[in-house]
Amino acid sequence: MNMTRAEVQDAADKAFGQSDLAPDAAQSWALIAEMGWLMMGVPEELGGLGLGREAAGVIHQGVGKVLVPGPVLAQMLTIEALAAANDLPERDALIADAMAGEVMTASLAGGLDGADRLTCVPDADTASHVLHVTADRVALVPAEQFVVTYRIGWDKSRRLFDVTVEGPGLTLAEGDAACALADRIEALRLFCLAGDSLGGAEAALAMTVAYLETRQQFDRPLALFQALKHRVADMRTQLTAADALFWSRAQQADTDIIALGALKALACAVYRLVAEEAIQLHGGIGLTMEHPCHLFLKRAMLNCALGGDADHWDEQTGRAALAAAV
Amino acid sequence: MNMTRAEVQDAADKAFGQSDLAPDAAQSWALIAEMGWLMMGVPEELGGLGLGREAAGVIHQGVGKVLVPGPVLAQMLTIEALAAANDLPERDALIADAMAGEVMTASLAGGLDGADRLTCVPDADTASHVLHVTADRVALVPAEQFVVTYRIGWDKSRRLFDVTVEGPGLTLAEGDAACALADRIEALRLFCLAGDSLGGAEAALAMTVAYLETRQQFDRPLALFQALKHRVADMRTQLTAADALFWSRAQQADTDIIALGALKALACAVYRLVAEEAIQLHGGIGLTMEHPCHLFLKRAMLNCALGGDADHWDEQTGRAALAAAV
Amino acid sequence: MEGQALTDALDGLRQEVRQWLADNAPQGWRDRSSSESAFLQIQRDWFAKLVQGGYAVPHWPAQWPGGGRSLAEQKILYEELARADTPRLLLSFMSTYHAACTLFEWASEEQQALLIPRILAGEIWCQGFSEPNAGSDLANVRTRAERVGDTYVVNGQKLWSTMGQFADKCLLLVRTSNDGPKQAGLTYLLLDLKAPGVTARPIHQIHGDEEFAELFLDNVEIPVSDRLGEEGQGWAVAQSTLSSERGLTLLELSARLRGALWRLADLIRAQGRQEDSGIVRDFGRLSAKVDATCAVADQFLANRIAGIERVGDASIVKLSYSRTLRDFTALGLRLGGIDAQYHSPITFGGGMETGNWMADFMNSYAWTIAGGSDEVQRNIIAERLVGMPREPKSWTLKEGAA
Amino acid sequence: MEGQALTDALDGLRQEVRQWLADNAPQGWRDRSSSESAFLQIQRDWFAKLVQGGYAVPHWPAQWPGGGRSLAEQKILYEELARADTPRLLLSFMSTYHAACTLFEWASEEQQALLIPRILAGEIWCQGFSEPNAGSDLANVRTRAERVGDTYVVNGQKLWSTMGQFADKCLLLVRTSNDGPKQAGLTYLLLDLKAPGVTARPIHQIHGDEEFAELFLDNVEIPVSDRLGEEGQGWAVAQSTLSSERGLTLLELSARLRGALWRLADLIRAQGRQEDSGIVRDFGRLSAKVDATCAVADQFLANRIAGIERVGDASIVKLSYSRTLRDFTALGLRLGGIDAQYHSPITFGGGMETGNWMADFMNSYAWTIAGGSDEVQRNIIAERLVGMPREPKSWTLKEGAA
Repeated sequence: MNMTRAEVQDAADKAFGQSDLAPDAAQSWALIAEMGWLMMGVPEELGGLGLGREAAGVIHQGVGKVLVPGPVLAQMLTIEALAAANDLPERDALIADAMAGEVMTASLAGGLDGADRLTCVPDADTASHVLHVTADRVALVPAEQFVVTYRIGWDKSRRLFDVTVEGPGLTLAEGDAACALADRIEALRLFCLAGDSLGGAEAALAMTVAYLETRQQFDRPLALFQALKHRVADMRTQLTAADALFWSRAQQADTDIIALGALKALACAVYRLVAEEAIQLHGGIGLTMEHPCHLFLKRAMLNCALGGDADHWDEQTGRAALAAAV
Repeated sequence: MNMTRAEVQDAADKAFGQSDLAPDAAQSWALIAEMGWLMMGVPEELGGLGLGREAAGVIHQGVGKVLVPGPVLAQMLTIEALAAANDLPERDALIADAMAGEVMTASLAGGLDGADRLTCVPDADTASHVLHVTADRVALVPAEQFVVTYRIGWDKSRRLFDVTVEGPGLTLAEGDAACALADRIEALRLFCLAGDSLGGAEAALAMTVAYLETRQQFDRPLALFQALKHRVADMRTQLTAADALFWSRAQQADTDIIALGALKALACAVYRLVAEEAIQLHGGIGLTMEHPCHLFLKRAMLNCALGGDADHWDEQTGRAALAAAV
Repeated sequence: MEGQALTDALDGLRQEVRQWLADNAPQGWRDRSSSESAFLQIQRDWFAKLVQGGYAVPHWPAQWPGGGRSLAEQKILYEELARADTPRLLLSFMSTYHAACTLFEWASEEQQALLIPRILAGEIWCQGFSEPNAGSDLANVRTRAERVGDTYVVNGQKLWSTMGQFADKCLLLVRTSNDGPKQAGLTYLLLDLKAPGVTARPIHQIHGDEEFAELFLDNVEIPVSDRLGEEGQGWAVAQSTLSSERGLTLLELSARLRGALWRLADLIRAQGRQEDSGIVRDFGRLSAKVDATCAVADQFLANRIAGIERVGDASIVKLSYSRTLRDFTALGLRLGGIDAQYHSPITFGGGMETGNWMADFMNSYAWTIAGGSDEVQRNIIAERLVGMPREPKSWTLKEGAA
Repeated sequence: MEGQALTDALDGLRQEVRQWLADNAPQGWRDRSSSESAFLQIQRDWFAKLVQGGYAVPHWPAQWPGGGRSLAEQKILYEELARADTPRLLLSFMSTYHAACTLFEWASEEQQALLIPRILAGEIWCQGFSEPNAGSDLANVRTRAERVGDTYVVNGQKLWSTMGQFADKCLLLVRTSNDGPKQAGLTYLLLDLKAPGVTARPIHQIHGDEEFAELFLDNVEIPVSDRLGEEGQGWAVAQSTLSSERGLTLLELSARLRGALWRLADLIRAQGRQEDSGIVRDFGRLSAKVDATCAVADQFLANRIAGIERVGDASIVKLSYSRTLRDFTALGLRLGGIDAQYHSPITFGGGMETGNWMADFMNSYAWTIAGGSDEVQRNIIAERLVGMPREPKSWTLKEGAA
């Protein structure tokens, strides 16, 4: 590994740390490509940096913190799939394009895609390719072989599309290899959604604490009211614990989908709690479009639904825990 | 109605209002009989007071408030069944004995009894009879026809027994009449358990608030700490709402078992919340046998399990609400 | 028996109202109310119809048309309105409650004779109390009124004025003095929103509605004759305004919540989750909680009628409703899954539970924040109702005190 | 590579410990531990065996037998103890941590040479800090020591002394002066519990255990030579005692919680609720929460080893564990239904999750209340870690201030 987690963290902080919330999409995308973030997960022999899950964790926490718009998560899934497509002649050229910032998107819905229909695909309208993951085949479908429908969402930081696939695209993996690759893609999606959520929760909590310290009510700062302090302490505790689990999972080499699903559900639950409390503790101002509170709430709620919701993953986790504990 | 709810309330307050918590079982039972509480639900033509569900509500809230031990709830179920047994020659004499305080007990487990086995029967060892409720027959079984096994419980205010029935006993109702009577018994059991729980919650909350006002920490009363005040306010709110639902259901003449099951689950959830918070807010002292906190906690937990637990009734309530909302 | 006669009379009223609603309640208004202008039209039409039927202002004194109804009668009316799922009277609410009740108490007969009939004719009032940084603490009002001859010249900014951008008039709380206790420097004025210098700007809410406005007042002139009470008496007049609502709103809203449980039931069925015991239990628990909220709202009104209301009782009802509404909308959001994350245009004036779950969920914060947040209600309940000690007023953070 | 060599060494230790435990860990102790005397015997035997194996006091300095292990090594040891489900060292815990660490820091070489080996031989220490009405506020200690020649004469009462009724010695915090700041009047003594005037009375806990004692001190004489630090230095010595535990307890307890998930799984199966999606989800959520608690305990220790621990970090770990333990035992209670309401005798020293659900549930309050309640932890987290302002010390309720 050429870069440590701390170095990636420094780079992420420099890129978006001082940024306003929800920065411009085009500029963010250019910056992400320029910083080499899209190369992070690509093996060195394919021109990437060969960094693992920890680096992806740093990046997605950073992206979540400032609510960066755009397809970075989807792009990383596609790159992960391309890196595995050793038999594809065009592979190296495609990876180079993807790392340079040509949009190659993928579904964030969770599980496998439909036979010819994908949902929750970010920025599909500007994408050159879309990743199509089914049980026995993972393919990269070029723009001329799919049709997109925009689905306007409450979270404006993600432009999501339904995609209908009308051609075979390029085969990246088939059979057992496709199955294993689909798992790796799902694992990465869950881990990155968890990272985005924890980053967002961290930022929303910091914003709320800062507001409580500034805002006066009955001639004293809100931060002096013990009932509010205790709620902040509970959020801080849950967030710290979820974050610790996140970095612990980041170091596990093997891909345990359900463990990552449990992590994603936990991270999203914390994000949602913090975003909801942010609104409540900001009072009226948090209910206006002028204040950024709602940006966190809407992204938190969307993250909850993407990649499989809490009901799904809690149940999977429970079944796995039942099976493990005999 | 000869007595109003307020008059019954006055009588209940006089009987146990000044009492210590968990008064002596024998004295309590004598007092209950003497006060005529066992006559409350019996029609006037059978020598009772002909009072309805409101009176039962007042009594069981009062009993719950001071953690009165003994079989009063079970006795009332038996009396309810006897009052319906118009064809039984011995009925009037039996009712008179029951009203006078001869213990005739019944199961508090919830639902129907087994063919020859009852559980959660209070004071079965001192009972002259036990009520046996099955799908097609409600019977009163004399002591010589059943065998009892004591089941020591965490809540020492209820002495519960398993009972094995070894004889037919006296038939109180059969066929459709038994079915209708079983429903009435179940409705009364749920309502009285809810009353006991709300009374207990009220007393435990009052005890906790009094403690917070007295106990000093860092040179100020705990009652000044806003985080604790807000928790008290949440308890007060949930308890007041559940209590309002209780009295609203008390006035409904028809027996909707599921509505009463929902009430019981709600009342028990509030009781449990208040009893748990009582322990937490009392700190160390609440964890010792010397302090009465644990009496409320143990009775609350037992009430949660008697008559069908929250999982059971929440599910029934949900199914009924689904069926109703079409 | 007197009690029986009363019950019969109330039952009679219920039948009468139910029949009238069957004949007159607007149908299909939810589908039509997809724009602000449609919303305004629906509101105006329905209010006019209620005025015509004699049901618009049951809480007014008997001398006014449609007035003179007892609280028990009003309760029946609101229950029936909820049952018939009519549009809630959002546009005229401030006019018939806050404005009218304040006028009844403080305005001269001439003022009443002029202003009250206009309310029945559809004149819309809003309230100008809240300000940036004043929050729940009205004594901090800073909007300044300088008396110049027979007029006040007013400068300042008001916030969270319900329907302020559609209103004709405004109940305005201003500061006329900085001497003495903060409360004693307040004065209560009736502002014509068409006066020069007034700018109303709608507040963009996060779920897409614009129920509130900011009002900017730049050298606005208000005749001294449009003052209620004396100069410096504004605090007392404002208390009349704030207490004008008689506890029926939460009764109506709770009844509407119960009436809307079918939306969740339909969603459970649509998602095929009738056999998901976790979902069914949560739905059951919510339904019991809704029943308890209805019961506590009902009990509150009964206590009010009986004259045994205590300080803090209203906070119990509000907190109970706000938490139940949050649970209700959160369950919808959970069941809705990814579909609920796609944007649907809101139904203007559609109420708190429209089935547009993400919008409903966000809108539910209006009840946990506005009109005294849940946190303020908890303070009131703990201190005023339970009687726990209040925080000393002197408790402030001084330099170095931490 | 240095890192790799370290990892290999730790892996080696893990294998060594695991093998040793396979050969030496007591079997079937839970079934045997149904009385206090059996509990004491199990504790003494297991401690003696660990001393023999060199694993009883890994945190002690290297000069003592069994000492000199790094935190990373200790962590492995505790993980393996949790994995092997050995009895937790409850009886000797205060001796090897609180007493020993305080002695290492404050006792003379002679005192150490006398007392430390006795600990390895099984001498039991308890702590005499808490008092009625002192609660979390140690500065309020009132137990009084009067110096008379070469002895202190001590009178007072101590509360919540862990295992106090079984102990030989006591770390005693007393007041020797009422002048100046409260903390400056405290002195730290080593009390022989066999001294005349000492009465230890077990505290009856609500779940049937008696882990704690009250100590009554009636003119108890303690030689001045059994003082640690100077007279008036008790507060500083007590801080050593309180900080003697190095964060391993919660690591071990969290690991044991994870290791005990099978109890819930078995119960779910026994009740036939494997297909109850509500139960399965709650179990799944709990399992994720247990994993997160293990991870945060692990991270805490890693930060401590790396020297980057912050004030308040320990509170996060404790609060995280206490809430997770509550959820764990509450789920057991829920699944247990009426069976859990029948009394079962407790397993003495059986840990926090024994499958005696009502007992476990009640025992879980020990973690939300003792050692700084959840409320105190929340204060610390908000103020010390998040940096929100502290309540002014001057904030008290004066007559008429409310």
